Amino acid sequence: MSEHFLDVRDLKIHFPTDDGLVRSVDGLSFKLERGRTLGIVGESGSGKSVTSLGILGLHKGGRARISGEIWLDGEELVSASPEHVRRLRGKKMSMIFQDPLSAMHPYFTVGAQIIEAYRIHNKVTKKVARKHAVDLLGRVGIPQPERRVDSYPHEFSGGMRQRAMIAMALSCDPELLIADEPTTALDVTVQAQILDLMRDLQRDFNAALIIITHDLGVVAELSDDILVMYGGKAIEYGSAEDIFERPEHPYTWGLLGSMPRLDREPTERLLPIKGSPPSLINVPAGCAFHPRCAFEGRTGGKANTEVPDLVETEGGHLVRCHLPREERRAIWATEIKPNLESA
Amino acid sequence: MTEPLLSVQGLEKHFPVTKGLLQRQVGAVKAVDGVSFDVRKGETLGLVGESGCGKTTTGRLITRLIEPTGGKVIFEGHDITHMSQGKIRPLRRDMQMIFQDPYSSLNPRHTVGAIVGAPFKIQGVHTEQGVKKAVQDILALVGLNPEHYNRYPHEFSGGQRQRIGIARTLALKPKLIIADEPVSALDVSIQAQVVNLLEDLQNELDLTYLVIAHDLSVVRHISDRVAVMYLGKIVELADRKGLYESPMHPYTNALLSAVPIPDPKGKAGRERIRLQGDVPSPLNPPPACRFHTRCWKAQEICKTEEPPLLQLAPGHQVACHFPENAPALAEPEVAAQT
Amino acid sequence: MKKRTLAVVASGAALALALSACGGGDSTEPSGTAAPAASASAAGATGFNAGLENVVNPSDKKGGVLKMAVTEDWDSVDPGDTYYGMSWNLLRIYARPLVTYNPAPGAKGRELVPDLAESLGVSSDGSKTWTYKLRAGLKYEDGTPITSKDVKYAVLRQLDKTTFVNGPTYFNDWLDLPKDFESVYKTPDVNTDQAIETPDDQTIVFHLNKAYAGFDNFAALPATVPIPQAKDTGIKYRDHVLASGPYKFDKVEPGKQYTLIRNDQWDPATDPIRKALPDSYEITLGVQGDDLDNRIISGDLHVDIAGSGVQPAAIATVQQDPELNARADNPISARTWYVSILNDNPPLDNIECRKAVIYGADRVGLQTAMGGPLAGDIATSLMPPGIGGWKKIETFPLGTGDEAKAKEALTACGQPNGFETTMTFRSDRPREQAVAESMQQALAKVGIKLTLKGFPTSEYFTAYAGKPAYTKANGIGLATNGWGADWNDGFGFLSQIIDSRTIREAGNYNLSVKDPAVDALVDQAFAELDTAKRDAIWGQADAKVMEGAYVLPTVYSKGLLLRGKGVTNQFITGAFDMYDYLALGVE
Amino acid sequence: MVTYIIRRLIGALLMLAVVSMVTFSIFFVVPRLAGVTATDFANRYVGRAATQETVVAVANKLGLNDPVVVQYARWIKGIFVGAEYDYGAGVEHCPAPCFGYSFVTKNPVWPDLVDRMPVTLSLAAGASIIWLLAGVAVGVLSALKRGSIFDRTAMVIALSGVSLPPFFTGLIALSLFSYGLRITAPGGAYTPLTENPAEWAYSLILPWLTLAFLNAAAYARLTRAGMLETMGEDYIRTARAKGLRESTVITKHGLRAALTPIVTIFGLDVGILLGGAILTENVFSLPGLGKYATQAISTQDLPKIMGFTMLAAFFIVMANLIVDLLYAVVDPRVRLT
Repeated sequence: MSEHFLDVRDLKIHFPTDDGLVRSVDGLSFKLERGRTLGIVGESGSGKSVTSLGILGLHKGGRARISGEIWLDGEELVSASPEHVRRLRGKKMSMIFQDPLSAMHPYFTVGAQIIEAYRIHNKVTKKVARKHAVDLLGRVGIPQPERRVDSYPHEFSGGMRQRAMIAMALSCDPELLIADEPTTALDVTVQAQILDLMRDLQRDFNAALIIITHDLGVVAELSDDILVMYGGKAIEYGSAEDIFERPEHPYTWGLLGSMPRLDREPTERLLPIKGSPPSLINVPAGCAFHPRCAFEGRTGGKANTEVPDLVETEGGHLVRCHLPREERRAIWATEIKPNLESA
Repeated sequence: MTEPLLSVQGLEKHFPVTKGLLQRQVGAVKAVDGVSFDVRKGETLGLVGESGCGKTTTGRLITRLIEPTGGKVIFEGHDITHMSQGKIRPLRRDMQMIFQDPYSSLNPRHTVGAIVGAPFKIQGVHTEQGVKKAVQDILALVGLNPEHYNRYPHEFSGGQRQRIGIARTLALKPKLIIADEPVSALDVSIQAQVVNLLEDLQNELDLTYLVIAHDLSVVRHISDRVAVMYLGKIVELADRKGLYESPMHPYTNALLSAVPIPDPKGKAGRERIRLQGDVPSPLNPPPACRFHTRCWKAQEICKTEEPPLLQLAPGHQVACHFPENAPALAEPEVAAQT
Repeated sequence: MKKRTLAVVASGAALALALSACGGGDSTEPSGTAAPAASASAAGATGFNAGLENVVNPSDKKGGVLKMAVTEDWDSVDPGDTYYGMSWNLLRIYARPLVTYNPAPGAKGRELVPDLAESLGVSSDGSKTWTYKLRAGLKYEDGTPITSKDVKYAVLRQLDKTTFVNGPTYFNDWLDLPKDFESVYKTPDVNTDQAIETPDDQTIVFHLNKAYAGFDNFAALPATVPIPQAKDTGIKYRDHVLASGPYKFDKVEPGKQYTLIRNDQWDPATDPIRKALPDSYEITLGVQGDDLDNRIISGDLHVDIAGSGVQPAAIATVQQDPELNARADNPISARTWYVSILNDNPPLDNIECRKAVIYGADRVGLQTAMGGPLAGDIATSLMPPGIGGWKKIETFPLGTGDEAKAKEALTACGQPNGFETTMTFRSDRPREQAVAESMQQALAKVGIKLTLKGFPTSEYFTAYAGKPAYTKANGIGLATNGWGADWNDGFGFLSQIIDSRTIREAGNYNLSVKDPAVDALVDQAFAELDTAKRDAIWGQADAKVMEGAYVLPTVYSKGLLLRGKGVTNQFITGAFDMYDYLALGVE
Repeated sequence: MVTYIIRRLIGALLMLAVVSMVTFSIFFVVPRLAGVTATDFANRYVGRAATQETVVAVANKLGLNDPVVVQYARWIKGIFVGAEYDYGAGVEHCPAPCFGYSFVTKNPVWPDLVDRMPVTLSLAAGASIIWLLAGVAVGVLSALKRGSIFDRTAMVIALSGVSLPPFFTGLIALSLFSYGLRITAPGGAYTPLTENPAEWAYSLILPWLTLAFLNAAAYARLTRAGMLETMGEDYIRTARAKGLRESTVITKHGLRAALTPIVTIFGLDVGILLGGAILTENVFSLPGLGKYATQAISTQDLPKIMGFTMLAAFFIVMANLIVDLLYAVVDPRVRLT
């Protein structure tokens, strides 16, 4: 049992392949309450998208090996029957995908796809469902929804498609909404519109929202809490303020240093992380980040031998790092932060 | 001011639209519609805009990957707009392109040595040893392990592949590099590596860049001057500081304001401009000022008269009837109406 | 080579080759070793080759459906427009010529017997005039009586070779036609009595422009099948042939099928030779060759009309399966495969060089190339055995090649080191290619170097081997060739291929025999009234051709035929070297 | 849409005109250029004993002595206004569309083609339905059970089906089922549908299966590949995320998209097949268009070859048009302009 609305405990999702076992998610835990927004940040292969599909139970029945617990509103989903999870899917929890053009079926009208989503979980006539679809399209800001309900996805612009996608995800008033890179495929002005829309909708629906993205700007715009993933594990978790103002993990520092920012004076050089994200088949021993870590030498040789634990540093701010807390803070204050803000 | 390395004058690309039994031309997609700018030796010009604004088409027109329907492209004093493929070939070496997708632009069946080495053979480095040495030097230059000479593209990560692409480009010793979304397919941490690499190479090899991108932050970071495109036209062209700190065109302003800021504290304090709707179709662009359908400042004149691209401050050109942040004397009309 | 069996013509098709599983056509001849000769005792003959000399499964039982099939359609069912042996054999079930062949096994089948006529022809005027008298009570299927005028019309009608292109031209060449006669259609009013007279409805008199003692052979041609002028619809008559025989057409679907049912107007009393046993005939056209064999083996079909033998696939089956072997016949047919030795280009204009070619050839190898002993016996001359006047000619050895004699001949020819020449063959016929290759190998041993050139069958005689302008210009020395008889006498077999005066601009089958002595013998044979003497002259001509070394015979062709299951009265007729279709019945 | 169809129809006509010219050239012009004379041509259509005069007369009668352009024009004229033919005892008018008279059998070509069409139609219809259903079913199951024993077996069989020509499978099937087990009709046993539907089906079942085997194999592979690709699409994930049952995901969302290319290929295949299943018809001795074409080619019967080619081209062109129209109906993204 869990008293939290969403409580993920030690979730592991592994895929056996010909080349070896891919540990896409490897012991992930986090909690989320209704009305709150969690941002999950990471690079490609960090396991963030696999996690979201795992919560929805979309890996069930496939080749994936899943262990751990996912508690949603008092129900455990990992051990639940696929049929039960299917009934929750689209109703209690739903998802918004990255590329609305490929995520919507090209042969069915937008309306038909929303109607279908609604009628899976609600015994209503087509007419009622259609009315509902029109309402939803209007609600997500699509002009002339009565007319556009019969349009095909390709007849929509990118922004409209993402609005329709959101309308589809909202069709059964989900309590948990997962948005996987919801704005990555969109132009910046449209992205701003969609982010606004999602913020408004979340307030109205009081759903729990998980937003998965690689874009720190998007996370900062929406999230209450942020989970930074690396190599299938959470490496830092905290409030948005924790992550942006007092980040304690070298990887988070690297992410911040890698981004050119409009809100500050342009730095002379970006401060990238060396190397590339790890292969999930051969995750480096010890701390998965250590081959790319600039401070690996300061861990007293533990970096490549021991997997660090996710430890609370203060007030719900968790970090998975061998560096002592004081040293992390000192490095942030003296070596990282000044460089990010240098003129 | 130095002689521009590349000068683009009134460049146009119209794709015909036909209809009916006889395939009469009923219109044209004006993908690029009268674009003019110079790129000076040693500088980086950023070309930004949303999808469909014509920035990528502009890049391809300059490199003659597609044929322009109007205007001129002058490179190093040669008018290459309609130069034959034979004549243009030597100039092509001086003007190279880096593409967005590092996966598809490398031949999977060739080793890195072969990919990067091909240009050397063209240039007359004949000995096997000589080519290998030259390739390894370049691999080191772009931050790849020279020992990986014999590996195939699939053995590299995305960022490394983009480095291979850059190495291949550099092997021809170009003067101008046109980079079309060079980092948008890469992870954040890798983006920064490649951006830094491009900057380092510019300093070391005295390169000139035309960077085409949609990411305003990256463009700001890398560019000396920036041109903003909207529906086939340049709406604003200025140096970096001028454009990002005092944008004159409402569209530029809206773009900048739309970029999410990675600062949870700042989000409450920022003044936001939210544009309505999407970019109109380039098949039927709005008349006169193309931005007027989404512009909160638009007036009647914007629907009837196309604003010319005028220099309103030193090095700062803008095409707007009601520019913001403009020096008052430059446009008395505007003051009267505000 | 004339249109004698269907299969030969069919093989000319490029596509048919691919479809009917390798060379459908001239696969008359089986390959491999000789089958065990399980020949039969006289009474109740069964077993291998039982049908050659005996009536197999004799019966007088009437009724049943006789199912026949053929891989392709033949030229026409119109008796005036057909030149296929199988068609001449078959058409006698619905049509009656003046004279026909005796329905009897073996050589007896070559005997002529009167059909419409009361007796064989009566000649006068030194064999230039021939008179026939029709039997009484003859009727067509519609009940109208058959008159000698109808026979006359039928013969005259088919002289129009632009309309009826297929049939033979013997009547065109031999009838004493008036100069202003063009055709029955173009010049209907010209009096033709000088060629054919019909003094009354029963009598018909033929007047020839030169003597021919064997005219009964002409009278046996399908051209003498009567056609009433009122019913003649030109080329379309083939769709509505008016029956004079015991069967009439019920369904005519060219290219697909024919069915024939009993003609109730046919009176057995007027017809001593036809038993008319089955109630009907079903003839299916365009049956795939291998499938056809399978259906005959299984009993779904009774007769392969083509009569040229089973497909290569079935040959193996027949050889291995004793039960099938006992149903097979391997008759020799009136066809010879040979190589023409062209004497236009030096050094082959020298007889010694031609002899060198014959001496050098591997005769056994050539037989193997043609498909082995089942496919044919090694030939000693052009004329096959079974034709009157045939003698085994031993001018040349029949072994695997006589190098010493070949060298001797070469020296005599003034080419002691050999020479080079070109050999043509029909490229779509694998066996001819094998023949050419055998020649190339064998002759190489004596220093004669052959260059091989293959051409498609369809153009072989019209544009290449049969066109003297071509062979002279391109130095062609040897050419594969083959010939089947129109009927089984020396005239029917030899006249078209040894008479130098028949050589035309193109389309020749006589490629190499240009010898005044031979021509003189031909003329002598035409004039000789006595059959035995005539046959002897043809035999001399045959020997003369070999003396001149104008041809290198390879094999006398044999076919491997299967007797149908449940079919009565099966035997090979010497007239057509296939089963006699007049006699067949169904159990 | 209407202008699209009109434009396509005009294009189809032009296409047919080009096909006719090319075919005509191959059989009439190219041999001429290679030195074959009108009399050489005529030689193919006369008896072997024909004299030179006869050959010349036949060449004249068949019009082979006319300039090729005149011959072509006459042929085209025949299609639109009909033609006359002297059959000896009189002159017959062949009404439009007259594709000429056979040089060999002297029958007008068009009625022959019409006569052969039902056989080919029957063969094509039955075989195509069988192979479509079987191929798609096997393909879908294979894709869903990818890597299973079923999948591997099916794909091995499919590979053999694609590689084995019908004259091989057909002959094997005939000797096994018709002559061995005697459960199917022997070759050449065609009965028209209008005469006896049961006999019709019985006579065609083996050709259907043979032809279907060849194509079902290809379709199974296509369907499997299409299905695997489709089931990996984002919209399938979306459909699952909505909470749809897996069966609905497969049939409604998966198959719908995976079948679109199959349907278009199917249309084209049937179009080609309507022009005659040459191998199958020959193996089973079915008197259809393919068999007709074989006969025509083997006897070098030019008018038949021309007529057949035009009919086959017509079917293919029309199938193309129908497929394109169908595509626009099936896939809303396709606009016909």
